[in-house]
Amino acid sequence: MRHYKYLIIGNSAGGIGAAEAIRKTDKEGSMAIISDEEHHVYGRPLISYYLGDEIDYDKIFYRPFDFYDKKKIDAILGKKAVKVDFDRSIVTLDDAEEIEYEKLLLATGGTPFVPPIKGLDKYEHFSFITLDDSLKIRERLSRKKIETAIVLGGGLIGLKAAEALTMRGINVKVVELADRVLSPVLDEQASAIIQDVVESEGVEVITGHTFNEVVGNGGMANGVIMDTGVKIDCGLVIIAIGVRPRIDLVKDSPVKLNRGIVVNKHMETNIPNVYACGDCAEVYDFLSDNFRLTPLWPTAYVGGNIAGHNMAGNAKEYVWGTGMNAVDFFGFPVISAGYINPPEGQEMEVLTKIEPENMTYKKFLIQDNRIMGMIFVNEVDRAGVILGLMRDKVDVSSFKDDLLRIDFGAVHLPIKLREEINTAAV
Amino acid sequence: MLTHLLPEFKIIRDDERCIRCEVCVRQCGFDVHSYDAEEDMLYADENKCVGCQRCAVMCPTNALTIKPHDYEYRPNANWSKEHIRDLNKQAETGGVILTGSGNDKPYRIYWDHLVLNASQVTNPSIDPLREPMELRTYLGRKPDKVEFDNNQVKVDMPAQVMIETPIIFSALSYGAISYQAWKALLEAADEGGTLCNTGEGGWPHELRPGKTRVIAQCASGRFGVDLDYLNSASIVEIKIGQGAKPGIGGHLPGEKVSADVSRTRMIPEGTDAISPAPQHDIYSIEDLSMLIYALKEATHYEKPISVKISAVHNAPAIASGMVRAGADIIALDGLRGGTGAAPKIIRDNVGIPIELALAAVDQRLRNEGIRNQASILVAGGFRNSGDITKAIALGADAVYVGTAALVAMGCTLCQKCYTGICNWGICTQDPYLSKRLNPEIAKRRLVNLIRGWSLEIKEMLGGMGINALESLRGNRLHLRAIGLDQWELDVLGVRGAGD
Amino acid sequence: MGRITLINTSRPENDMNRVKFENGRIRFDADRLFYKDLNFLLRDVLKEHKPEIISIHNVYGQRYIGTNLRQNVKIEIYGTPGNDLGAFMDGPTIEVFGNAQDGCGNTMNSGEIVVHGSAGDITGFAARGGEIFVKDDVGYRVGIHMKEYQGKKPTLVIGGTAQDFLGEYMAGGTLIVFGLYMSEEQRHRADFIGTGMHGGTIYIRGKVEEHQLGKELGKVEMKDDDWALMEEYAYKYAEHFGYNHKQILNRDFVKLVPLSLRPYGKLYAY
Amino acid sequence: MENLSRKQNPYNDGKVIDSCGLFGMMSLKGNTFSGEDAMTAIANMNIRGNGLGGGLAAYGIYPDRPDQYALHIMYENGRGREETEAFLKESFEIVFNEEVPHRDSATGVVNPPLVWRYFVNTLGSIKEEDQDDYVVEKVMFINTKIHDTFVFSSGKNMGVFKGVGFPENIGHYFCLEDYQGYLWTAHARFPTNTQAWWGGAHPFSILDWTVVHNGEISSYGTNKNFLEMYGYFCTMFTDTEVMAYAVDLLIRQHHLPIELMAKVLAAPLWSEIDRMPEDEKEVYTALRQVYAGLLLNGPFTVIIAHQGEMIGLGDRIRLRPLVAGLHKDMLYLSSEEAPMRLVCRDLEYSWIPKGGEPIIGRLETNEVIYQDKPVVVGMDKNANTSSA
Amino acid sequence: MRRVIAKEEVCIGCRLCEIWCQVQHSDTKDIIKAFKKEDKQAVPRVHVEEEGARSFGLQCRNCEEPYCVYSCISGAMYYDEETGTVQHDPEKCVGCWTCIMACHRGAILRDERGERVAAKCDMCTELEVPACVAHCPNEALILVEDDQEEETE
Repeated sequence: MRHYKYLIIGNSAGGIGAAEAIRKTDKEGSMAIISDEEHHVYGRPLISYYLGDEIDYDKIFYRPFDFYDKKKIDAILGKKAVKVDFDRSIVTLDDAEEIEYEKLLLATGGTPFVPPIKGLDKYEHFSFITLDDSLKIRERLSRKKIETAIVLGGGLIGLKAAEALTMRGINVKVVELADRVLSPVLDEQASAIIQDVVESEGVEVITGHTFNEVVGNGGMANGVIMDTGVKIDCGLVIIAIGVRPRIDLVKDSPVKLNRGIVVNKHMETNIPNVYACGDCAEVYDFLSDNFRLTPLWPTAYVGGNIAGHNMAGNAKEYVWGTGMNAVDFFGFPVISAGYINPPEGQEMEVLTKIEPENMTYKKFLIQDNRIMGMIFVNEVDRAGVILGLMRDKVDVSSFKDDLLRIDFGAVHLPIKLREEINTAAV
Repeated sequence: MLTHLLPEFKIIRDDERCIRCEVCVRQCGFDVHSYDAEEDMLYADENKCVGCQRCAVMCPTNALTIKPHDYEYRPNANWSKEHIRDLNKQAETGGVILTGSGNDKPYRIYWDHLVLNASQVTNPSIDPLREPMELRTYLGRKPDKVEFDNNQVKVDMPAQVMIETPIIFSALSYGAISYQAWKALLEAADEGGTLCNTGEGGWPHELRPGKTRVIAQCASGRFGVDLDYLNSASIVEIKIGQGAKPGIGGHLPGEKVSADVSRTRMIPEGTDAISPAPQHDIYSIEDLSMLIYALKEATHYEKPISVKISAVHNAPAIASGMVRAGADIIALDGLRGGTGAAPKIIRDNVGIPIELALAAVDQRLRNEGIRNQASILVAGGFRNSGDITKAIALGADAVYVGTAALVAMGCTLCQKCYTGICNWGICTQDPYLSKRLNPEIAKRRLVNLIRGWSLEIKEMLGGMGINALESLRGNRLHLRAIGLDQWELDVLGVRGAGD
Repeated sequence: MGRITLINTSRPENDMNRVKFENGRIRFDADRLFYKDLNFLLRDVLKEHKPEIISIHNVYGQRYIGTNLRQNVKIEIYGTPGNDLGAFMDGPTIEVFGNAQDGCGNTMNSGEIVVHGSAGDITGFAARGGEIFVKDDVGYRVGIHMKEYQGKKPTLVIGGTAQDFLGEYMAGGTLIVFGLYMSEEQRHRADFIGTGMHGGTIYIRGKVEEHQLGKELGKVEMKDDDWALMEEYAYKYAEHFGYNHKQILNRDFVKLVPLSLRPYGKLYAY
Repeated sequence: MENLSRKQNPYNDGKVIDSCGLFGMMSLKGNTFSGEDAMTAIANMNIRGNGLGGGLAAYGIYPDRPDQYALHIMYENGRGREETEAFLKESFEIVFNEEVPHRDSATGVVNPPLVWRYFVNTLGSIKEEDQDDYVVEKVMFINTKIHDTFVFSSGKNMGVFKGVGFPENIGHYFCLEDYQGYLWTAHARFPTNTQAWWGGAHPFSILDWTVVHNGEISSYGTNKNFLEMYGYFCTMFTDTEVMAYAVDLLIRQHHLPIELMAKVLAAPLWSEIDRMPEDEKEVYTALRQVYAGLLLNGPFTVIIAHQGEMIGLGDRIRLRPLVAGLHKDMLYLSSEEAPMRLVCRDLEYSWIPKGGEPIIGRLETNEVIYQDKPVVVGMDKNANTSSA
Repeated sequence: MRRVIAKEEVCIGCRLCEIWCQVQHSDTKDIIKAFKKEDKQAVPRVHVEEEGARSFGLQCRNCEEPYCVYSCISGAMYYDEETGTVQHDPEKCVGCWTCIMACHRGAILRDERGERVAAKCDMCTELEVPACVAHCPNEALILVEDDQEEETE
């Protein structure tokens, strides 16, 4: 039986983050990464760039091909972990191999949510989560010229998919049940700007609606029936409503679950030596000071990193994460983090500045002199400074008036913070 | 109103080399350079140029040459360009013409007419690289004798301050010069084993801990003068006059009285800091004595009290009186002494050269048998270690250097100190400009200056076969003069070369 | 030759016979004592005994009393202290039962000087803090170059009148002249009041002609807070000298303030 | 003294700079008293001097010989005395002469010369109104021509006693406690440069005029030139000398009243004159125009005395101190207040005179003339009687 | 670990660091050619942040916890173990700006002149002293080399 000091299930941001952290301290301890995907580790958000032909296939890979060797990691790829025996510290793979571990990291990620829509069982449709999804769509596009595609979901994944398909000359219609795109990550104003941007690039956005049925011919979809009853013709259907934690592996185990795997700030589950991170876990959110799902690449990596440090014996806490998104549509950048609108029942000061002619928009939510949320549209330089202020819970009262400046940056911070920025290693 | 003033400097920009980086634009505090984005050209307003050379030094491609403008009026031996310029300026403003830095007029520089001796055959020169060479000097009043009685040495030794080299930084006040420049002087004095002088600008509190190598000035404005200040210093100096502007007070304009300057001088922010011409508690020699002893009382008789005067006609008599009034140190500041701001007419026309004043004062004090009762510091345009060595031979205990220190820090003697704008960050309180002077770098340059000059002084001493500075002090036999008239030789107490 | 020892002869010898302890106070006889010896002895006594009050008697012209005594002590002086009384002083309270000479409160930093009589020229010169009360007249150039900084703000109260150059170059603080011994028609003596003044306030009770004022200052109306301030100092004055303070407020005051923080801004050709 | 210039001014400075403490006291009723109080008072200010010069002048001290000129002469050697006495015999009728009594035991005096006094009458051929000029001329002769001899006092019924040392040492040396005078002035000198000599001390005198002076006049060169135009020879290179001659010119020769003389030396400012009534304006304008060269510019305080009068005067912007005090018939003038109080513990008034305003004590009228009435100092019992 | 730190109290806002950075990253490495001859001008990776009299050159400070590396979705931002520096591979960058969001110093800016990639200081690892440090006229940029972060234990 193979035995690893460190066993990581999941070969994406969280898993790699952990592996790299472990290797900072423990250069030799045996380590393996298990993934049911066969691919060398790749940048999951890059699948849209690949789909859109914006990057070559080899650029999608997140680390050099000698990564596992150099880090002395056994990559057990294309095999799925199907069972964990926490008493014996053994993971069983889908080929029945049992692998013993000393420390286990569950970085199983998310799984796409596909709603029960009529016809989906009969006609071809795609999710947009994995490299395989991207490869399949590319393969589909290469086989037959498609003029119109329908993307269900006006969130980040849906719009990135729509962008990619548009880049390939396809007419894309995005169907979003909410009354605006990107509603979880942007406010009304920012949503409207982004909707303008994607529409001006040729994407048709249909908000406030969904479709009830996929129709097709011989397994191939050729249209959808909208909730209005109208049929829209299309050659491709992509379902991109969202992801849910992929926790089937531990569903009936002693691992404590909520919506995702429950962890503490050290990324430990309730089982000793078992850690979890990334989309499958409910991780700490410094802003709300509680644990919740933040299915994002940076938080997954950093969470994994913290898990890795703890697994290697360095007690570290994960306090960096909150909801945060940096994304670019057709060369139009947007960054947001934290609250986008004051949550129900909470008083927050809202600072906004909009310049319609430049399509720039800035917004800050402030509570008790602390920034609780930000949105940067089009002008995103130095947005990280704000995230840093949010994370460090900095009292911004002394420079609040400067926040909305287009060039707001480190130079506007109080001296102590500037000194940290200019000289500290952290 | 049309100004009749023509530009003083010409700006030549080599367009082949200009990369439009705009460093010149950003570095000129006088707003001479500007960039025209439409034309992608750099332009210069020569009327504003003061010739400080900052842009030329900073230009990364050496594309700039700044030189005196070559406009000419009809040649006239009486009415020079400068006279015409000054006349126009006054016709246009009705004001007193100000200037900065020391006298730039061609009064005779006696240092350049004095030569030093060297040992040959009859006595050996000394190799300062190998052999001990002492520059240590004690400043302060010396008792007339050491009494020895019954195995007890009785001595009423007044306060003494030791310096490792006879080069002291002149009074340059924080306020006139930037905080950075002052800090550099303070730290360089500390590191160089010498002293710096506060001028009348006070001594920032945060720069006091651990530092004592300071001459704290008590001048007519009494800025920043309190018991802490006086007792933190090594020497307290009463400033009566300054070589660049004998008999004249000073105004630090309100706009230079920043929050920090105000804290240090302990005066309200933004108001003029006026230093009256006289100290209003000193109208007479016995009043000077009163202030000297007030300061001695305030410092428990633990600090030598220096009195600084401009070198003027009666300097010997005045100096004698000062010693009798209780001054432990006589500081003389000559005709070529520097300043941040002085009426040009005063700077260029009042006072006497330091060489003559020094020789006369030293001689007078000796004649009266009181030379030992006070140390003599001299100031006023000392340019190199040769000047200093000659001053020691003429009778000085140590030398104040001001302008030389400023130049070491970057000053190019553009003489615009009084404007509050200094592109080198020295003579300004504008934070955008003052931070151009990195105190660390400036300190290093100053320490290098002291070191270099001290080494040279040792070389010269060695050549004369002297290994302790005190053996040169007042030793005019080691000086000879070239090209001077008899009256000058008489005043200097020096023989002509070959004589 | 045996071991050589060094003896420093500069320190005056203490004559403790001059110091007497009476009812918890210290009584100090300064008769014909040289000022240096007086001040050394005074410092020693204060350092050792830390009295709240010390009275010095037979003072005739000894200078610098109170200079460099940095503690809260009240010094009562009987006689005529010499010049520079309380020069550079930082802390003590001095009460003079007699007149003070020139330079009283010179460059004073904090503390209080109360003179039951007159004071000479340059009283309060360059003072930065503290309070000086003079019952009667003062000499020339009084309160010149007083300044203020943050919490430090000197106040000089003169019961009688002052002579020329009152408040010259004044850069801060408050100068009050009550003119108590003058009739309503009599004008104050001082000419060139506030020449070069660029900070602080001068209050003068009684008549001052326009030509007596320097060019750099102007009269402004007395406001309520000015009157409140006058009342405060009239009260303190009365406390010190046994005067009816309401009597002081029965006549008009002239309030003088600088016209500019930069009196000589236009003097130069830039 | 043939070598007076060199003696007085060994370094050949443009002038000799010194500064000082002053004291003067006078009984307006002519009551006489010893020099003790004046010595005590000036000694109290000896930090204003530096021990390189001190002296006193006393009036009314020779009541037995009131009509003879009393010449006090110092000899630095016997040759001077021989020459001088020969000259005196030619020029005067010497009524009496003696060495000025002194204490050899006195401390604090440096190299005392031989000091002799002669009570003389002018020769009968000299008209009464010319006698003063005659005496001046002879004194000048001795002081400039005869070796190592210096006449430092030449008035009637008065005398100057001075030398190198603190004034109380000098007074003690000359036994001044044994003299009775009604007017005493005293001086503690602070020369800035001279290798002190006895003749350089104050008071400076000519005839019965004496001057003690404090301060340095910046207008010295102008004043000297002006006086030389009127035939005075400034051999001492001191401000004091200039002052004495100026007083002599204005009062003895031009007959100005003392009050106006004061307005020449310490002239009112033009701005003050501009505010005067027309006739006064004309007077003061004329004084300034004619005697521009006698404006004493710069810091000074003087106490000028002559028989029956003591005058205190400071410069017009009062750059040097002077306080005045009154007690019964006594007028005090002093650089500082304390000495007055030291010798008169129950002084009634003291005040700070206005710059340029003379304080004149006058024997014949028993009055003190001064413009600013003094404030009752420190003891104003009536101040709070009328209450609101 | 090689880091460049900034001392704002002596930064004079001359922007020579930007200029020399650009030269260093130009093809010819000759200042005049870099600015006047090269068609595609290099982008300075240091930026002077300026507000009134306050300024400092801001470039990557090589954080101990490089969140830009952690956040990078493409692997373009990476920690180079050989030099101990955070490096950026523009070839791999897709211009998602996550690094900008992650950098709390605001040291990464968009390279708006060239491709849509982040402009990031490379510490001039091939030079003994980075160009910006070497040419800073006032020692406002300082090179710090400390070993505490060395990979070896």
